[in-house]
Amino acid sequence: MDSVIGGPEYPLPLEDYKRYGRQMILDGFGLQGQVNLSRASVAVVGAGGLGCPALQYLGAAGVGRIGIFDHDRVEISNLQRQILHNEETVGIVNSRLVIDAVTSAISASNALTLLAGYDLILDCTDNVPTRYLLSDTAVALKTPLVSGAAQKFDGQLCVYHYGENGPCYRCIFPVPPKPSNVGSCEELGILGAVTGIIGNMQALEAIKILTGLHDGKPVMHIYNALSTPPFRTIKLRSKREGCPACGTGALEKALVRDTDYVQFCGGLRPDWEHTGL
Amino acid sequence: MDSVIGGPEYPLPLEDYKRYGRQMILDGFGLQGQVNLSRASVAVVGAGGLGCPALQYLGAAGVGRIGIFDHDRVEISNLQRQILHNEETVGIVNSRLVIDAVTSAISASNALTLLAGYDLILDCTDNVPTRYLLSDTAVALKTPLVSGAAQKFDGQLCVYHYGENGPCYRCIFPVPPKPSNVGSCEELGILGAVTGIIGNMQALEAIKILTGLHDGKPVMHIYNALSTPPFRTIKLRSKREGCPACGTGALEKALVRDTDYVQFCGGLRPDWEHTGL
Amino acid sequence: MASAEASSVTIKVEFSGGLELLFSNQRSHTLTLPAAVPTDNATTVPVSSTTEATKPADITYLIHYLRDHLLKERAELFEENGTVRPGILVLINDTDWELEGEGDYVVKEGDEVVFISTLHGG
Amino acid sequence: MASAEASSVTIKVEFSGGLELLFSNQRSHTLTLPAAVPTDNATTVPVSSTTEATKPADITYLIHYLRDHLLKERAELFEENGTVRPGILVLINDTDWELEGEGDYVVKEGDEVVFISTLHGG
Ligand SMILES: [Zn+2]
Ligand SMILES: [Zn+2]
Repeated sequence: MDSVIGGPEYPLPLEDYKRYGRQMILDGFGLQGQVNLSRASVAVVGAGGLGCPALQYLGAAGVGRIGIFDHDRVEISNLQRQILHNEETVGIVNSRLVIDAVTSAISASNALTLLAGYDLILDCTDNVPTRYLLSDTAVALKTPLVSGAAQKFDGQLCVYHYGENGPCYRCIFPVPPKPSNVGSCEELGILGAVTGIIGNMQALEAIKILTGLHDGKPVMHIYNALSTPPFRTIKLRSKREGCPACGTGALEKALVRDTDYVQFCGGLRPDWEHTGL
Repeated sequence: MDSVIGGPEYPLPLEDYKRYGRQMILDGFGLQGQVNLSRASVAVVGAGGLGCPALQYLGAAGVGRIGIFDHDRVEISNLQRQILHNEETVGIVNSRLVIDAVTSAISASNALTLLAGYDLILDCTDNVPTRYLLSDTAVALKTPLVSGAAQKFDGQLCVYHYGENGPCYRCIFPVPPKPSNVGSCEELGILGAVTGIIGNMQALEAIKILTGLHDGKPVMHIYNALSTPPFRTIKLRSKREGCPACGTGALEKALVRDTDYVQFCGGLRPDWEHTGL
Repeated sequence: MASAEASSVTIKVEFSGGLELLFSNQRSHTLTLPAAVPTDNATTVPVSSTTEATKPADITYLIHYLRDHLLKERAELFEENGTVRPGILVLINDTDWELEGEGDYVVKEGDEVVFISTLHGG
Repeated sequence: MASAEASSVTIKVEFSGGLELLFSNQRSHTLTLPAAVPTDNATTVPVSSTTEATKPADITYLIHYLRDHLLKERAELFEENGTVRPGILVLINDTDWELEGEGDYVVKEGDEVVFISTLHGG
């Protein structure tokens, strides 16, 4: 850790004023916004189509520490190297950026430990049980959750558990869909640029939250690449009193530890190609 | 050029079915969409905040040939290498992708030559005269122009000169703004993730046009990262009869050759910081 | 025109997130519903001037109507126990239906109702 | 309520692409304009029951009104020769004003008028 960071007289190293000058001069961003980013840590869960662009733009914006979690992609250590050296594509990345690449599978038994200490969690995953697990974990750890999803020509983006009375994922979707009603990108298809747009917007929501620019109102952004207009923003409900994760008397950490998320979501997903949709 | 491409029996090499399978199974995309992309050539003018993400996603989608034009960034040959090897971040790029990196400055005297032969032009530039030059050139070369722009927290995206009676840039903005009314990203600031979102959307519009998925209606998408809703889609006018670029009796190529674009846009831009805004 | 106001209501219905596949692969539909419908949400009997109990057309009726008349296949991917299946979000004029009374919301002329299937891919 | 309908019209005005900086750095404004305004677009005299020539409030009047009453600085960055300066796009209910009659469009209760400065950065 650079000793200059956090010093009251020079809250940022001098070279950062040049590196981040174009965003620091923005209204409402400023030196404080940059200092906030440099001190922030963000966990990006899933390093596929959503996670990669999110990582790039979080790194380029000057976030101090990024955790990359993906047990399917053991090459995330390459990704780490790539982001650190990706100077041409997304600007000069701060050499003080700390990247933790974690290839353990996140589960009910380790989520609270693995994700503790991050200020923010990005859900860039591709399956229902992990989405519930991450939401419950974010609530228990008292961090916002920036959730992105994409399929075919469609994308969805929502910040859960943020702002005054913002809902969690379970508040909106208390009952998971049946595994037979859920398709994967492999089965249903996906256009890469759609994941790029949503992943990028996840990074942007994260930057807004960390710099104090987010208005905290619960909305979901839905996107379809072929519709006119392609984007629609939906006003969401507040959190539910009776929500087992974030409501009154919720179990918090015990909920995470005691839930079998695969079971809760109806067991293992059937082989889609063999069920005929 | 791989001899298999374009063969009537095997329009794509077998490995492409695996590489692009997730987009080829999309409704309306299919084998034909992939073949169209593999035969298409796209010129990306400007390799900064908009151009880089656009390039990545065009390359990853399987566009056959990409021209990168940027005289300010001589390191675009590095970028070329990077895109070709950027397997982890945007999927496996086709080794048959041809990338032309051009570091000559695009001007009225060479635009028609440099940009001839491309099916589509992406305007990822950062100044007014080049935007008029690219629009006039796209009209003269009969290609659509996918125009992106970003500043501060704002972004704009528009496809010009496309579809039945789609307007060109001059149809919408017949008179350029005074140089003193125009700021640059250096002066006004820019959030990197905003250019990422717009550049990504430019790639997506290009892919829609090349695969026949674009509805051809003239709209502009405007974006502000801090507004709710952040996106707004505007219905634009048809092309103007009297437009000097695309109207009845327009000069076409002669217009490009005979225009001093810097002069047309009011001369060189004053030093913004010294004029007090 | 004026006389029709009381007897029917025309709304826009959109499907998103894959649900459009169940509805002729068409995302946007314009529907005209009777203003008064049976309280049991039966969509096949014409609403006549009999003494049957009626209620104003609401979202619950709309869900029944869509299932009975517009759905082309696999009703279980849309409807379950008289409401939408888990994982579908309903929006009334771009607002989460929970803020509008859910199934009890009475549809008004020109309303836009959107059914979105939540996505899970990444 | 009913008597006010004829005498004034309330609209929403938005600024985007940097124009908001000229208007107290506020993107969204709600304005009430007189329904009838002087044909010379003068915005300072109260419209009275005199014999002055009037017209319905239109976009040209709105531009004058914004310049005279809401603009905080540097009018040349917004208005030029009685209309918006080059590089500003005007939208009426999300449609390019050229499709709606440009300055002659008569504003209606609830209209949303957006002024966008075109961006050039990349
Ligand atoms: Zn909750
Ligand atoms: Zn034109």
